[in-house]
Amino acid sequence: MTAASLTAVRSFVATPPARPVEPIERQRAFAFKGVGKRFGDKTVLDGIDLDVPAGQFLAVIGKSGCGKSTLLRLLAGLDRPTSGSLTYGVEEQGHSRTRFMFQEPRLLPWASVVKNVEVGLTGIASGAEATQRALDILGEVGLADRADEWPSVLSGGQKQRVALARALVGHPQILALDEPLGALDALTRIEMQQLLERIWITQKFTAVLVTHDVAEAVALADRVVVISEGRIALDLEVPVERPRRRGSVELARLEGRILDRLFG
Amino acid sequence: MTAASLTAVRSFVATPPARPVEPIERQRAFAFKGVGKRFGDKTVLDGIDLDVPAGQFLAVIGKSGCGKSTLLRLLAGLDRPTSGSLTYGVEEQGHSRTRFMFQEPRLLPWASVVKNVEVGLTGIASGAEATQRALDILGEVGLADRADEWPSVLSGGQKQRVALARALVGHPQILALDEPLGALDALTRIEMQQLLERIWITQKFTAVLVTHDVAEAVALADRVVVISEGRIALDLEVPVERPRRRGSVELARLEGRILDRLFG
Amino acid sequence: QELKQFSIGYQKTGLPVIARQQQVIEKALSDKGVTVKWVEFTAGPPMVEALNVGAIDVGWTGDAPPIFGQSAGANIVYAAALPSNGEGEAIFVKPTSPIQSVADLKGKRVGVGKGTSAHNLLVAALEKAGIPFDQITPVYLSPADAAAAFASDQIDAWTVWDPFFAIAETRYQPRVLARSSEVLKVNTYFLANKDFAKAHPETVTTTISALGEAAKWADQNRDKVAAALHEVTGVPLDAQIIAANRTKFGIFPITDQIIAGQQATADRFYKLGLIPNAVRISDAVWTAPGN
Amino acid sequence: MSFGARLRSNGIGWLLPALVIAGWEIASRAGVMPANVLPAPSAVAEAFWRLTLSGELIRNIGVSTARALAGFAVGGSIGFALGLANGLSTLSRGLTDTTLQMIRNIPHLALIPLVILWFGIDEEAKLFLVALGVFFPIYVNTLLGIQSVDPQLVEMGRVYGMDRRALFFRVILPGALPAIFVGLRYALGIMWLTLIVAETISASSGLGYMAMQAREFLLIDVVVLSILIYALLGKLADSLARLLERLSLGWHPAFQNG
Amino acid sequence: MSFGARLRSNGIGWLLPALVIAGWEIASRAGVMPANVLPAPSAVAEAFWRLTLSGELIRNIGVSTARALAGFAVGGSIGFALGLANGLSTLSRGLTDTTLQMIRNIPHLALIPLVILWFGIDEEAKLFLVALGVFFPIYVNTLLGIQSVDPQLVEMGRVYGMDRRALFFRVILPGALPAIFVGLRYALGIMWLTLIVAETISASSGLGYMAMQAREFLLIDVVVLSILIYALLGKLADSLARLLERLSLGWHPAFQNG
Ligand SMILES: Nc1ncnc2c1ncn2[C@@H]1O[C@H](COP(=O)(O)OP(=O)(O)OP(=O)(O)O)[C@@H](O)[C@H]1O
Ligand SMILES: Nc1ncnc2c1ncn2[C@@H]1O[C@H](COP(=O)(O)OP(=O)(O)OP(=O)(O)O)[C@@H](O)[C@H]1O
Ligand SMILES: [Mg+2]
Ligand SMILES: [Mg+2]
Repeated sequence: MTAASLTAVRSFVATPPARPVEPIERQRAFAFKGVGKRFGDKTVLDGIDLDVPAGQFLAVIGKSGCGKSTLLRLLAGLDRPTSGSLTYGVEEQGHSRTRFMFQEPRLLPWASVVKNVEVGLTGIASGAEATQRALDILGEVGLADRADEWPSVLSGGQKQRVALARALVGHPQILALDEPLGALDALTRIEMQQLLERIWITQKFTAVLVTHDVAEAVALADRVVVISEGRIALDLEVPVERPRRRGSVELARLEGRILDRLFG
Repeated sequence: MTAASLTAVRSFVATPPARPVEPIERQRAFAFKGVGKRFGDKTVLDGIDLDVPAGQFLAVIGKSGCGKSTLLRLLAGLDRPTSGSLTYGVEEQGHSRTRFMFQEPRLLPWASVVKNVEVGLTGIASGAEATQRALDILGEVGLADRADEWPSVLSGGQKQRVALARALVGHPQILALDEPLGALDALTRIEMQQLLERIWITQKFTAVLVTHDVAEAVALADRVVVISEGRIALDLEVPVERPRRRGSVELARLEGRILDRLFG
Repeated sequence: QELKQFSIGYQKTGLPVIARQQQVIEKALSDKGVTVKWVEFTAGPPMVEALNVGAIDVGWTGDAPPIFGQSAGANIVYAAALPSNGEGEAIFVKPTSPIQSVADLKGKRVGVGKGTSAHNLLVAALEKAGIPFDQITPVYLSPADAAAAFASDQIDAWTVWDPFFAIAETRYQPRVLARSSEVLKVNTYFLANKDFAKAHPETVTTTISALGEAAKWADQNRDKVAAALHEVTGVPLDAQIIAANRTKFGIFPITDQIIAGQQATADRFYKLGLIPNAVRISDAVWTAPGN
Repeated sequence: MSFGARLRSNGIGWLLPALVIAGWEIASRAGVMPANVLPAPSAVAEAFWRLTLSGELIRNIGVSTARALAGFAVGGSIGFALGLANGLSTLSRGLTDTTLQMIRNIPHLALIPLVILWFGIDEEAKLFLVALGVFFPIYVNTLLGIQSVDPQLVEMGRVYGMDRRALFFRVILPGALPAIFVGLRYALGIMWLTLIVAETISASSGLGYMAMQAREFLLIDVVVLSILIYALLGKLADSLARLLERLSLGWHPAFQNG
Repeated sequence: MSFGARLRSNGIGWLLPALVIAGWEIASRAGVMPANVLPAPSAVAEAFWRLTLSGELIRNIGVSTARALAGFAVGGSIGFALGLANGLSTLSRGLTDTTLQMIRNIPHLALIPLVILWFGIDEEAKLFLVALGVFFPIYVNTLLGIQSVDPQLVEMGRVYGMDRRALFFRVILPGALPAIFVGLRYALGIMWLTLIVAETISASSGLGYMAMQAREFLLIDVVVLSILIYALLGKLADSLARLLERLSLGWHPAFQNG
């Protein structure tokens, strides 16, 4: 079965199906080679090596201020590394389809909620089709009834969900998410995790998720990277089949290993 | 032993000591009576009754957009209820010592990090003493070396910690915290929880903590309130002695009850 | 080159206003397909400024403005002379003022337009009364500013021409200290841009003869003159009646005697340091070709 | 705010002007304030009526408004275009901004003698002065507005693949709009100010001419009337700009809840 | 930006003015541009030298600057005080803002005839005109600045028990400062503009008088010189304001990284 036909099949499956975890021969999405980043004389990242195959779901974990957001900004081309180099996979030359969900919502204050989501469809769809797709995904993040309001009247978590909807509505090749679910309660959080996983499985993009929730990382990612003191302190595959069961012994064991590394 | 001498003793204890959980006869900190709040024709809160004794640690939980921030704003007098009434304990007449940590950091962009923390000492200390106390608490949130920078160069979690330091540095009578640890990684989060608990035990203020982390709520609070559809859906004492052990069966059982209620 | 539009500068009084109302110049030039544009000025100096750059082709001012202009090297020529302002220009004070004569002006503030014919009147009147010019305080004001300053007693005396003098007369019944006719033997002048006069001499002569016709009509129809002036300028009728009744109408070629008079004025200005360099009037006199 | 309260709070604002006008009229009638220093309000009203009946007022207002709008259209559109160009292109800014900032420091009314030399004394001169006066507030504020658009939002737009056009219309222009409106309102003020001075250069119609003539003839009631008319026209232009502002900045917190 | 690149990018900005001046001089020498339309740059430089040697230029600049500063001090401080009062107190705003907004729409140069009636033709009149011209930009922008301070921060300050004084100095004033600086820079422009017109009312010294006199004697080189001096003084005032701005707005993203 080719990757393409797999996608076609998957998109007709309602619940997330199993996905092979063996590293099949895949194209590279992007690679960091000895990447360092300094602000003034403060070294934030220092020799990061990271090779990510296309379609992988990578989670990045680290303590507050360790440089996670900086790493994503480098990946999205929003900042230049002070040393080292970044390379992208063939399709990703201009990395035009890298979508970035920032740590802050960054909603356009002068556009209604649905128009803000339509921003995610720039160059993909427009007019009535864009509106329809934006409304659909707003329904999925539970905000269908707020479509026509200004962002300023939304609660913190609602704003974050609008930003998530905007990131997911397009068909990105690489999707970078900077703590996308930080402001959400447990239930909404799990719903959003499921939404994210479902869309990732359907669209097969490369996902890079920064999170501070280790359970979330092991539940969603194929691979977890821990950053500490500017370097990659741990690079761990998560060889657990999907759909994964939250609280399973396997996941708990991995979570433990990561927590040990983080706190040790 | 009077409450005052108890405090005096406590402040010399390095680790959080045990605290009696029996409801001793205490003064009221504040009470909501049938409080409702509407925005336009959208009812957010609808008949909230809540009587909180002085010195209690109350946690408020609820789904995104359920009205948690709105509740805190009413408590701090930043909004007026559309129906019902609020009363405060005697000391709290002008509720001058209500401190509020907002869901956004709300740091003054034109003041350095340490000056921002000193804002929390307004009317309490000034000059060199204020600076010293601000530097001390900055050390406790792990940002002593960033004291002289502008807030704009901090990471998301660092900003949140500065806001936390500002809220904790004074001696509030009521401290309202709106998702104070939402942007923090697990380790920093636990450190901050311990800091918060330690200061609460030393200073004996009334704490109202909005959080979306149920484990955090049962680990820290004397009492957990769940808001759902504008009403209090669950009002639960947490009769567990301090210091509490994370992951204990008792706490896990309470967490389960709350999650049931939230997701049920 | 072909002349399309002919621009004439005028002030709110005198012969050109009548000519405009009678349309004599338009009629005289109509067979050449030239249109006439009338441009209003409040005083002579800005008109000389406009003449210099060719913004207007011809214009009518008092005696002083062309002297200032010539001293500055302005590109203007004297094309014809008109009678002086005579009765219609004076130094005057409010009736309540303690100032009784020109001699009393010593040490006082006198409002006057710099480089205007009234400026010349003030200089000459003081000279006649034996008071050096530097013993008064001249306050150089445009007619509009001077009117306000006179009304609020910011200046002790005002020197100005018609219709502003006539308006002040109707409003304040002022005490007149000196009139041009008593002090000076001067003219007013019809000026032209030098290049224009060289390129279109026939237009200048046609205009002068048309003005001559208008002058004849005006002299015989004084009753209608005031109404005409009022209609064109918007100046209150009672003031224009006063002004019209004391205006001498006429236009004539520049004679050596006129040149000598004007030269005397120029020399006086130079002596007083009002102009930076001496000028020779005869250098700037235009003579119609064939004369 | 209840309707009553709003009425009261507006009422208090009109209290002072009403008192001033009443006091003024009384002082004039009692002879405390001589008519040649400040005519009574009723005298000004009379002058208004007189000039309206004769049609003079309407004609002069028409002429001045036409001049103002023509100058505004020219200067405003050039200023807007250059502001956009220099806000969006570093090359264009590098080439022209230094020059423009140098010219900006020349008070445009100081140019009157040169303007007469270059443009003569006709409509062009007035148009040029108004256009020049209007140009800079529009240019500076358009540039400032574009430069102060939240860079986080621009970054977002780029990451979401907006092309230059989309970025401009969906992020930059809406973000710059508040500043552009500030510039617009300043420009409208400068427009009338310039016209007053420009219409004293040998005009034979227009409000400035009417005011100048009234000054010369000591018709203080007409002088005061023309000042009031200027104020009224200024107010009208400003209100129009505010209306536009309110319509296009509905999302802005400052324009919510009335 | 490297030093070289900065030099180059600044260099490009000076290219256009340099070309214009060179072209102007050549055109003048070649006689294409007659001296009575626009004198050559060298002629202007000569006039500068002549007037500097005679001391006339320095004296006139001194007089004008003194006038400008006096008017600015009076109008600016009243505008600032009223802007603060009306930004902070609803009562004060209710009482005076409507009146001030009405007066704001009167172009202050239209008041010249009345100003002469009230203040005469001496220094007071010029001072009043400059003060009035300066008043409104400062007032409007101070008010605007205070009203546009992030309400979230003000709320924070209140909750943290700041009294009015502390709230003002630590939250409101720093937040309003960028707008106040915009007002300051506008006011400086208006200051020179007003002075030019005001100094034509019967002055006997000052730059405006010098320009007026040169105009009467058709000394176009001096006219151009006085325009350039005005531009220079305007530039100087503007640069001072910018320096102050840079010093006090160090935290602002627009003023970081030069
Ligand atoms: N000013 C306002 N105007 C209109 N609606 C508002 C306003 N403020 C809040 N709301 C609405 O009230 C509801 C409750 O908001 P609130 O901020 O209290 O939620 P919350 O419980 O804090 O949510 P979160 O966990 O996402 O921060 C939301 O639906 C929000 O959109
Ligand atoms: N523009 C900047 N100038 C100076 N220092 C910066 C700048 N941007 C980020 N930093 C610093 O770099 C470090 C890493 O920041 P970054 O935002 O990547 O952290 P993070 O891992 O995302 O943290 P968090 O989880 O708190 O968001 C922080 O110490 C931050 O203060
Ligand atoms: Mg971050
Ligand atoms: Mg909230």
